[in-house]
Amino acid sequence: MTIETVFLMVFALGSLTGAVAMFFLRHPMRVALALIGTMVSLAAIYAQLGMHVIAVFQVLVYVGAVMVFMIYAIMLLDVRDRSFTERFSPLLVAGLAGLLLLLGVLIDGLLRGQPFPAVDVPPDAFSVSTFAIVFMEQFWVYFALTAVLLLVAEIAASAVIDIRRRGQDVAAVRAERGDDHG
Amino acid sequence: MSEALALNLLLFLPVIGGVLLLALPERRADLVRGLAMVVLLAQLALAAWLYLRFQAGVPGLQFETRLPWIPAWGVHYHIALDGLNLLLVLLTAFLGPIVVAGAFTSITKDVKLFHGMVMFIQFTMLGTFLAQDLFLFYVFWEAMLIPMFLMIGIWGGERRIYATLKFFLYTAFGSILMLAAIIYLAHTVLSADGTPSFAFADLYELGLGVQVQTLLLAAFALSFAIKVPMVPLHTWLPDAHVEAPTAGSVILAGVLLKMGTYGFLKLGFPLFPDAALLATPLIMTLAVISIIYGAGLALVQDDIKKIIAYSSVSHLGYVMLGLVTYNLLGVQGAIIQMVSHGLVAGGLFLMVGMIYERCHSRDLADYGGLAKLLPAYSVFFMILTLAAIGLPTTSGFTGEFLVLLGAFHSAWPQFEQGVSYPLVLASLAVLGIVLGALYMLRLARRLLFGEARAPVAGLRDLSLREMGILGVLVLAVFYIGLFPNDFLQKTEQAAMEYQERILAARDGEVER
Amino acid sequence: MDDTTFLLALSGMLFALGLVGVIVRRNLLVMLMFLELMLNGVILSLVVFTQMLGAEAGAVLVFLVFVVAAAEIAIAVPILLLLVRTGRTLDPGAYAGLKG
Amino acid sequence: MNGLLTLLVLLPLAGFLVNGLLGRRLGPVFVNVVGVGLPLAAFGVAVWAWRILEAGGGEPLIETVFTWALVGEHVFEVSFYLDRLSAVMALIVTGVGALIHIYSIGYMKGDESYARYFAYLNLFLFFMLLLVLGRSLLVLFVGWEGVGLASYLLIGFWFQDVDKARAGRKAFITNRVGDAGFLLGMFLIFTAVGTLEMDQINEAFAGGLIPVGIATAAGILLFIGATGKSAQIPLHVWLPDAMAGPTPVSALIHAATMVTAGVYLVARMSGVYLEAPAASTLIAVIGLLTAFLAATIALVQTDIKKVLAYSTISQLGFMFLALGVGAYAVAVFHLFTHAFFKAALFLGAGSVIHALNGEQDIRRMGGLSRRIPWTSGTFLVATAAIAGLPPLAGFFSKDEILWFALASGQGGAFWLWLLGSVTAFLTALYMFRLYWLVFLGRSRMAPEVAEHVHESPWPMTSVLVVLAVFSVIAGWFALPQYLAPLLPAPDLRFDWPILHWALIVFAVLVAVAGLVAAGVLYGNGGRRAEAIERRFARLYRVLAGKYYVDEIYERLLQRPWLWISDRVFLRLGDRILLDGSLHGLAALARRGAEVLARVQTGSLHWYAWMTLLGLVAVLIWMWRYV
Repeated sequence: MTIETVFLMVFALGSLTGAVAMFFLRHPMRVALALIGTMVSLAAIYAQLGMHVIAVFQVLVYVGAVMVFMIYAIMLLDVRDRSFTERFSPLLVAGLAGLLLLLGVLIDGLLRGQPFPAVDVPPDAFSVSTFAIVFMEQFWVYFALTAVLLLVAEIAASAVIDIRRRGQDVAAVRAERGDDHG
Repeated sequence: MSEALALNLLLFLPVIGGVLLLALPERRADLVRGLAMVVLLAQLALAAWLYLRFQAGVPGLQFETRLPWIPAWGVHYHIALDGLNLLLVLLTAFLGPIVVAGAFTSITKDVKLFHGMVMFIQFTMLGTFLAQDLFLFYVFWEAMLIPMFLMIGIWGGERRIYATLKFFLYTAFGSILMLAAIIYLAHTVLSADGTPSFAFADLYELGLGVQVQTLLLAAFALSFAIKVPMVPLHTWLPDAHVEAPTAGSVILAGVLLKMGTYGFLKLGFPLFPDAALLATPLIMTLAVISIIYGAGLALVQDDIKKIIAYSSVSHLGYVMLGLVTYNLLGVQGAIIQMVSHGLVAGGLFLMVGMIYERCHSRDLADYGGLAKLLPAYSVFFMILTLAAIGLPTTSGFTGEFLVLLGAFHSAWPQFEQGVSYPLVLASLAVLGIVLGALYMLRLARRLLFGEARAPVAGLRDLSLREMGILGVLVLAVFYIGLFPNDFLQKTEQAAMEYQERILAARDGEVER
Repeated sequence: MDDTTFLLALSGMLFALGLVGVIVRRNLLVMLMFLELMLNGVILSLVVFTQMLGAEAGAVLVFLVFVVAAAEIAIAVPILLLLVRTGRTLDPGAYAGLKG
Repeated sequence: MNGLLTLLVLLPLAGFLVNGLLGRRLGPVFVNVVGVGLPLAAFGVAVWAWRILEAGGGEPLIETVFTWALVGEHVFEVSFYLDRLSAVMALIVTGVGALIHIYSIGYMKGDESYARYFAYLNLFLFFMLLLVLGRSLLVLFVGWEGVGLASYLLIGFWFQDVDKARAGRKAFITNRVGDAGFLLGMFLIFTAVGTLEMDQINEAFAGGLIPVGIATAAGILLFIGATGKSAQIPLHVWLPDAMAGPTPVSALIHAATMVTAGVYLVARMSGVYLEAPAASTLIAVIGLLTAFLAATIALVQTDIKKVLAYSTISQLGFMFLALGVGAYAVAVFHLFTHAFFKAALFLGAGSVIHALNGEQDIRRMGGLSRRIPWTSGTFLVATAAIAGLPPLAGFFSKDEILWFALASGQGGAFWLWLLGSVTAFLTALYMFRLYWLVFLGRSRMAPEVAEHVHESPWPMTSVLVVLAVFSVIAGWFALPQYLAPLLPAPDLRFDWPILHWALIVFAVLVAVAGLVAAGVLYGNGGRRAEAIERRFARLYRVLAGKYYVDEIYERLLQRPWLWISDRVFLRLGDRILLDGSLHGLAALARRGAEVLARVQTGSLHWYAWMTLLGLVAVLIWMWRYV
């Protein structure tokens, strides 16, 4: 039982408790916090595995961007309606049964899986430099393409919004004139 | 002009006509009708000329055209005339102008589309008859459904949607099985002699195992039996006829029903002789059941069109009986009966259309004593009724007499060898002529005799046009009744080949 | 049971919990978060395999997944906002009429 | 002279076409000229052909018109054949036919579809001549069904009256049943002999090539056709109803010519029946039974035409008796004489009905002999002839039949003769009953009918006189000897001339007894007859009800067939089984779709759960089976 395994165990346990906690917490904000906890534990695991770049980005993108955006949403939609009072959906029991079923299958899959042929991994395989080199040499094209696509999507979205707004103005004007003639 | 070229022109004339129709303005209905008449009359003239040029007694196909169409699969555009389809092509061409002439006053909505449909139907029907290539046959066989479906669907009666859907699905279902059989056949042809070929001539030589033949025949037979229609598969016919417009009914009864029997004659039995011989008792039983069942149902109907529709079931029962006798009398009788039924049933439907046009009712109870109100109409109706009963000197008698004689002629030797079942069936079929007289005379008595009453007062008798159409039909009926020999000579060679092909499978020697 | 099997089991559990969370919880936002949890489970298994095989491309792929995750939430939340503006509730049962 | 027979046949056809198409427009005179002229011309041609036949020493004239159909090596030719038998028939048909046409001028005067009547009558003559002169069974069959059609059209001539139209249809259907039997017989002969030419068939059967079984079967089947046409026992129901047609029609078709077609057929096909003793005895028995039963029914009929109709059936029964015992020539002789006196009787009845302005019920007649002397005189002669009083025609032919019934080597039997004599007695009885009730005794006519009873115009009475004369002299033609070379008389079981003379005397006594009995019973207005009828009331009701044959057929044949067609075929077969299964398939598809559609509930949780199940399934399948 090397020290790394212990750390891994700890972080894994952390992420699991976070995930399970999300089930029981009533307020979405607390659920969000539990999720952030899980994500951070995962980042720790990545780091422990030596994938520092991934760990950093996990925290940076996921926790930083995604969860922040989610928290904004939670703040905006602070609605105390039926979804707040009754935490669980009508399919609670079915869901749990599904969980057991799924876990059973996964475990069965794992137990029957053949052991993986060990591959010798050079120690500094995932340092920042190798990541950067690989990223910049081979894969920059895809990211550039993705960027362009995102840009196009934004322009299209704004155009659509603009058309809709102008349409509504015209309708509003006509409605007023309509009232006069009405 | 060489005959082969003329045959192609005959086939594509309706297409040309259809195209010309498009050019005419929709408003000018009379122009549209005129053009349609001209095109179809030209087609009739061409068909008559080809009939005269057709030499009797020459084996094999005549006026052949064979062009590669899809070389990869070995599919050829292969059309030709032979003894089997000669009369049916003539009948189709003969009925064309009659249908259009009959629809002058009854069709007022979408006149151009209607005549387009008629052209399309003529094209596909002639295609099916002329095709000598299985693939081409199947293409025309399916294409034929579309115009008929539209004609019933657009110009039909109240329940036309139900009727036309039922008609389409019923027939299409049958054809799908046939398609499967064709694909299997194409597959075996490929492997057999390497060069893939759909031509009937090659397919006839295909020696398949009996077990395979039975399956293939079952698929083909189902599709054709639906079209004939034979009894268990006939329920689409009365609905289709009742809801179809007059022109649709005439085409349906006149030619479309012959597709099924022609299919059996050309494809069903010759392709699978061993299976055909095995299936003969079954088909003979179904044929006789059709005769009696159709006659029975026709007796208890009150809708005039349904009576004639069921009489078609009964008459085509005779045709099927004739086909499975496998002797010259029966087969040639069947061919004559097909043509005769086309004329008689076509004529009767035209007449029902004429009375429907005047009184808008098809219920027998509304009518009586038309002989007093419409003397000319009644004379023609009586003549066609007698032809339907199969009275001597009419075409009905020629067909029925030869079929029944053929059936008895083939059943008697079997009876002497102890198999009495075919003889019983032949005798039951002869009983059919009594049942035929029963329902047709009931129709005639209820419609023409008794005290004069009709839903609409002040009926005017047949116009010159109507009298002309019916006159031509009646002349044809009497001509086939009195002088059928010319027709028989021309179909004899093909009938002999059909018979030899099947009997060769049974015992090698040819029993005339 | 060496580390990789354990971590793979963990990723499977996270994914299962995420999926069941969507089924069980009533609140739309929480369901979204469970979706994120599922995605994290998948990323974990990806990372484990990358680490075992020593494939740098795996790392880049993970990076791409992050981008996709961000884009996905960027679209999911506004849709949610518009939906809730009309439906005025976060209970998915209320939006059953959307089945068409 | 070639083409003579074709001309003979085509003359009436021309009459039909001309009158049919132009008659209505060109008025009754033109119709008379064509309608009557052409049959007379046909009679002239028939006589001319007969003289040529005799000049040729009885050699048959054969004319082939054209080949109807050539199938394989089977040849169907339309050809005419005139030998002595068909010459006699042709003469009767055209002779009596022409006379009846003349009579019709008077009878049908003023009828609104006058042209149509003569057109149909000429059509009938055309088909009858086709039947009589045809050489092959096929041509005979064409004539056979053609006369059936003509009788259908003429019975239902006044088609406004639904009953008359229904009677026409009944006649056609019953004939058609007989024709079905005829067709089967024809097919059997064709299969056995290979041709339909009647003379070749007779030779083939005479040559002994054909096994007896086939000969008997063919004989019986052809006889079924004959019973249909000549109204013998099983298929006789249509003749009494056929009286709905105009009286000259009844005289021509249902007395003189058409109904004798069956007799002609059996006589012509004597070759077959000589080889089939079983069939012949069947014919004899059925013929006699028909004769006897029809005579009993005729005794109680009250409609003048119905009495004559049953009398015709009875006389035809006699002819079939003669055919059954092999006396073909004698049967034709009786046919020859019967044509005259039965035509005379019917036309006489027509004249009576014409005089009484349509009254047909003999209970409201009586004492007419003084009012319409010519009709009553000719009627008396004809009645005496049919009863078989010596000098007249009936006596000679009926006596021969009875003699051969007893003595013929081919099935003659004592009981045949005995029942035949009883029937002869009954014939005399009902005929004189008719005469007594109609012409003698007190007048029981309704007053308004009585005062303007008038004798028929001269065209009608002149025909009656001619027919009466022939009823007398017809017996003196020695027809059996004339036809002997063609239809040899059967060899006798025992030939004692004394017995023969004794039988002749006995027959005369029987006829006279009949006359006296009629006089006694129906002398003073038929009171004594009514007394007997009251005493045997039940028997009387059965006879009046015509043995309820119509009702039996209606219940045993018509109603079951309608029930099967309606209930079994239409409702069960088409509606429930076939259409039902179709609609069932359609409903199945629709319901299946509904079940699947229920999965879309709209709840996100449900969809997620479905996803989970899907995932589980995929995983199991992937890990376990791939």
